[in-house]
Amino acid sequence: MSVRARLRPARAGAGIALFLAGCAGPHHALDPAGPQARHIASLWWLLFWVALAVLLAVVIALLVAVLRGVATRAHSPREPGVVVTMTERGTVAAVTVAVGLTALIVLSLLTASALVGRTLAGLRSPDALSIEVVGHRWWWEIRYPGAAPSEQVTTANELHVPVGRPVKVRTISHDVIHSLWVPSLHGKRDLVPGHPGEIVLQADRPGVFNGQCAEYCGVEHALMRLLVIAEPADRFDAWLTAQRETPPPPTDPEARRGQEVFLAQQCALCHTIQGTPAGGRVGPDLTHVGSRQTIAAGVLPNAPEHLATWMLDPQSVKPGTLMPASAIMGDDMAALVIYLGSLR
Amino acid sequence: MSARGRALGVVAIVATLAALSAGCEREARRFKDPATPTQMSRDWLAAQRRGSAGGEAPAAPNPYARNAWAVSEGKRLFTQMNCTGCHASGGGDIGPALADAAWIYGGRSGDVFVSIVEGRPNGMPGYGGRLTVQQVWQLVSYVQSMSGQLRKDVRPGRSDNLYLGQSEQARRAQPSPRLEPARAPAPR
Amino acid sequence: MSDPDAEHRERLAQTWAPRPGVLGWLSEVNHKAIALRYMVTAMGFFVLAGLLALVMRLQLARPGAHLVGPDLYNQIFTVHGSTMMFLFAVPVMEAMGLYLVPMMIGTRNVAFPRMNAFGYYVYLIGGLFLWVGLALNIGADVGWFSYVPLAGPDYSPGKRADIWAQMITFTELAALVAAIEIIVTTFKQRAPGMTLDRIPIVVWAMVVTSFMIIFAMPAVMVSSGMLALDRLIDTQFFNPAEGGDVLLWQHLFWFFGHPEVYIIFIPATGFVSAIVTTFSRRSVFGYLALVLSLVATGFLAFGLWVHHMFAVGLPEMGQGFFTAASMMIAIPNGVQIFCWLATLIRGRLLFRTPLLFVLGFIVIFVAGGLTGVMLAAVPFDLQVHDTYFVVAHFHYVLVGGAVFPLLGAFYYWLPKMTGRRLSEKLGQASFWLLFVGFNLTFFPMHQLGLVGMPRRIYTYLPDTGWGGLNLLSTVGAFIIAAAVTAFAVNVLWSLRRGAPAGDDPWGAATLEWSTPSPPPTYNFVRIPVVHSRYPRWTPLADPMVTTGLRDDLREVVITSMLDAEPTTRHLLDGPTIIPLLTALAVGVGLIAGIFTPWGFVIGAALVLPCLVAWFWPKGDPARELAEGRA
Amino acid sequence: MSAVRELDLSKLPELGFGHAAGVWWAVLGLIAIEGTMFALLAVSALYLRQAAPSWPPAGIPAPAIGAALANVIVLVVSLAPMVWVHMAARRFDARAVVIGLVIGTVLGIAALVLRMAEFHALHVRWDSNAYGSIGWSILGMHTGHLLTSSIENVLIILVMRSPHRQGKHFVDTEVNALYWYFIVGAWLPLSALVFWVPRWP
Repeated sequence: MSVRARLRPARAGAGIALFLAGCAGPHHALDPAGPQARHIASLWWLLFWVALAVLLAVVIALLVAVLRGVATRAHSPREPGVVVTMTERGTVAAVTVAVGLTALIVLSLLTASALVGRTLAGLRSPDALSIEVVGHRWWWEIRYPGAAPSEQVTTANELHVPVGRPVKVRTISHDVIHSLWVPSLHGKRDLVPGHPGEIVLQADRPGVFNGQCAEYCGVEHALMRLLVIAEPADRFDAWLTAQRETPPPPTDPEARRGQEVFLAQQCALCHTIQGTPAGGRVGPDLTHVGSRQTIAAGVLPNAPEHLATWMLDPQSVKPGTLMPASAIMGDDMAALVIYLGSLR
Repeated sequence: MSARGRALGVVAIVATLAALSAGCEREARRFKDPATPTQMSRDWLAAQRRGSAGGEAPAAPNPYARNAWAVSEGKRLFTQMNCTGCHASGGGDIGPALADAAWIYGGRSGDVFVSIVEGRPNGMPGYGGRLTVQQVWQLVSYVQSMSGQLRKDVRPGRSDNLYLGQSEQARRAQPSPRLEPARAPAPR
Repeated sequence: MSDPDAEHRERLAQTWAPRPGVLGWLSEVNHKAIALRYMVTAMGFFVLAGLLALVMRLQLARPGAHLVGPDLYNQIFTVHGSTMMFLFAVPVMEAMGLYLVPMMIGTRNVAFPRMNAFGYYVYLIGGLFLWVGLALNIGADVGWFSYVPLAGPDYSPGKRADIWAQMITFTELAALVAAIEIIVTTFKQRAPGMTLDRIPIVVWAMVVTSFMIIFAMPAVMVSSGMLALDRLIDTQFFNPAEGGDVLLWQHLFWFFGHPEVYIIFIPATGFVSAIVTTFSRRSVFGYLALVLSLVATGFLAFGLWVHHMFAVGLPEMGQGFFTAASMMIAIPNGVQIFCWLATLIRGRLLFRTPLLFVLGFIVIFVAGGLTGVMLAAVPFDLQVHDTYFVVAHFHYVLVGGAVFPLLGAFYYWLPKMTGRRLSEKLGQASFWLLFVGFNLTFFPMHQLGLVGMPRRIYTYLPDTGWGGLNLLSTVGAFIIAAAVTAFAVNVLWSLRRGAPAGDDPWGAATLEWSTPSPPPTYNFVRIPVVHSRYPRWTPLADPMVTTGLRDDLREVVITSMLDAEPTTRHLLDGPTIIPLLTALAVGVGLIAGIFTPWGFVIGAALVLPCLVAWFWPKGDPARELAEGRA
Repeated sequence: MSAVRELDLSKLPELGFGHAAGVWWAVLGLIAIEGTMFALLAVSALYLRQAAPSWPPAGIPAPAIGAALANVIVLVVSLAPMVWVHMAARRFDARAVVIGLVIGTVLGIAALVLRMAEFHALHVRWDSNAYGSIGWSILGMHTGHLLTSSIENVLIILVMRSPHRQGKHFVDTEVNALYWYFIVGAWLPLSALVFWVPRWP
């Protein structure tokens, strides 16, 4: 069916589309897909079992007290309170042992935590791939620096990484504090204005892993999502080369018309498309938007009807987003959607 | 006693409500504003003008003149739409200064609105097709705040970048800005 | 007994009576009256903030809900957190201190009765300020720790963040006043013979908390002051482009923020010690150990603020230190837990509602403490920081560690305060509802955090699979609401129908129980002389009481700080409206101060005459006696 | 109640100075609070400094120290009359207290005047950069204390001249002196921080 036909239902059902788990893989701190996350998960299990044991010990002691209390319970407040004067050797010994054990446990957990910290710090390698992630309100800009400026790839909300190779992510923010978090790969790294940081990730198996902003960054913090796509090295390289290409001018008339709409309307003020006059740096770079799985920072699947919804009524999808509504109508919108879809 | 306590509380609340009731308007954040159509058509502008005395500027008063959030959105757009490219941060450069009292094409909300939508001769491009009505009003509000026309508690404070002189809220309101057009705009 | 004291008692009643009428009510300076107002106000805010929590739970019960939009949701979670921390937890704990400390150490009023009233009114104004703001859509919306730059002038237009920052100023002012009250009262007005090692642990806890307030609160006043200046007069403290630093805010805020948690928790441990003692019918095990661990906790609490900042990536060395400190604090807390367990095991338990709350507290707090130790481990913290795991953790330590003991304390001391017993049945019902509801609400959040749900999100998409656990937690939230309702009903019911409590319904050991319930304005007919840590559990010894304090003046006995030897007879101030006027003047100044710097000048101009009126000597022969007699 | 022997307090004095007075402890607490605030401001200044490429920032001359030096001297000198007041208060010598306080207050006002010069000596606006912000804040905060304490001095002078003056007012006088010591003492490191530290490489 034609794009135009598909637009109607989408516009009617504006609002967060039910984006069912298709591309989104499991994203668990406890289902690690890389060495960093795996080390942390093992630390978690250690902490968990120790904590469980301690909690059980306390609860048992409490039960003993209660059961014993039930046996020798006081039946009325009138029973006189006893002021114990002599030292209760047994109890003192027991409490001392308990405190000693506590100190011992704390010390060992401290060591474990320090060791894992060391290991994580060691997980870096010279041949690591360097990537820059810039946090914006409320989307992710992702840059793959190249030898020449023309080699640099800029994309959004989709972090492609090669499997089995460490990735050194440089974290940058120019507005508020965001936090990069992909649970199945590693813990968080805050993107702090004035304090560029770095975090080393690595995916050991191919897959699509969800990430999300983890530092409250304003009105749409909740929907600032990110996909990490881990691919075998060859497919990753293929992707990167494809992203470096400047898309050819559209041949299909609909698409050409879409490009005209794009350049005539407000789109070009904020968005960049390589090989066209559109050079806005405010919103995501759309040079290869057609190749992405999602739009609006992981909120909508990248399908024509959702693209239209997003452009016509973004405030219903992400109330407060900085993407303004457009008044592009009917055929123009259809053509624009086709054009954007063609940017692969 | 606690009855009196409650009475006291109620009195306090009512008093404060009265004192702060201005707050509502200043703080409202209308991500979607039914009052401002998305579509910026020539007929819409024409309709606006028919209502206005001078026939030049829309009759509609600036809906955001007292809304701090809209003004700050206007400030963001002012940079992002690269208005700073010509007007600098109000001091003026290629384009005229906006932080002073002088208005070539009039400083009333409607005049500024038209200047942004249709552009002006000698370089000011028209943004009519590229901005929503809401965005234009946000820009109008910010432009007015630059010369201290809006209430102090609505004007933006300093921004998180290099210090370029006093912030809009710190600027002294320009003495009786000449709001009327200096001369009739060149016929288009 | 028709005793010769009757006349004496009569005169005391006259001397310490409040002024009549509404004006008199507003001029009240009696520590019990002020403390009760604190408690009622704080519980009011507790209920309001709880209602906000229910709204949040409803919004999060299913993915993509549209009950509230992001703009409102952000105001709701911010006001919920700020209210619970600044308008409920700290004030209610201090209120308990202001009520109990003078009664437990055997004096007639706090050291500075007028300052006390002033503190309450300032707190009340600050609280109303925040909530009226919310009602007017000027609700703070930058989170209870208001991180810059989000809370700064560039990203928070309008006055929302300013209202938050100024509310801080109000409440910290009140907290500092109460802290000074408690410290000075404890140091100088203890009954003769109450040496340091005879001070009830509750009082020790209040003193330690007060010292923590004195050294922690200035940090947040400085940081919120910088934020207010950045927003009002364009200072550059937090602007990276002009030499400012956004991490400065985090350091200052958490230097306050972490001790804050213990400021809330330490008084609660005091309640626990008191309840454990009374309901085990024996002296607490390890009094010295308990006091020392309180002090140790107080010190350590200042050494771990950075564990809130691991994710910003600080030098590894520093992180190690803060990890160590954060884990070390488990040891003094462990000592306390073990001493309580020992007391319970070696005692003869009296199963009543207060004890139930304490038992529940031990389970929940230990669980929360253990997740706290986990969070101190940097690598693990990086995973769960700012997720629902942390939300679960701090509700376990704050609700489990503070609200459970607080409710236990209410069931324990309300009969003394109101003179009526609460319903035991309803009390136990409220406990079980709260215990079940609490765990149902917050336990699943640990899991949610581990599967990736961040804090402070107004919605989430279905593909995240967080719906089920969130629904569960929402159900639990309503059970908690039921528990709180049961408690409220119980209190209201007891005020009307409750059986008379008598002086000492629990057969407890400390001095407050040797006064009638509710206690007279002057607390004690004759200031007792203390010979033991458990005055009411040890045989009487001479001298039993003091004599010679004038009963026609508001006179109290000042004793030496260490061994409580009587040194002077001191006159306390009586009721006056001036504290209220001063508080109003301060309120006008601070509120005007978010709109213009001149607001502070106006405020100062208004406050000055109040202070003059406050301290100006009035013709009062009784006091002029003091002249030259030192 | 003659049955039990009672502890008779009627012979106790009605006034105590120093740690025998509650208000003395209260002012100690106040000093702890304000001291912590000053300390945190100082730490913030040092924190901003270690993060800054240069302190003061490029293009801003280091502050002039003339006024600062003069003010330090004035404040230190003002300690003398305050000590005198302190001792006079313990003697209940109202006349000496008034004389001392007048001198102390005059010096306080002199310090306030010099303070205006100090603000100018910073060579930077509060809103031009963080260096200026922290400098102005430290000066402003301390000026506030100086001002309130001077007003307090005036009030005590008036109280001392009032017919209803009471013994406790001499205790207040003592703690007021105590607070003045703190304000002077706190300024020495702060002055060094604001006016001398920027001169170090």
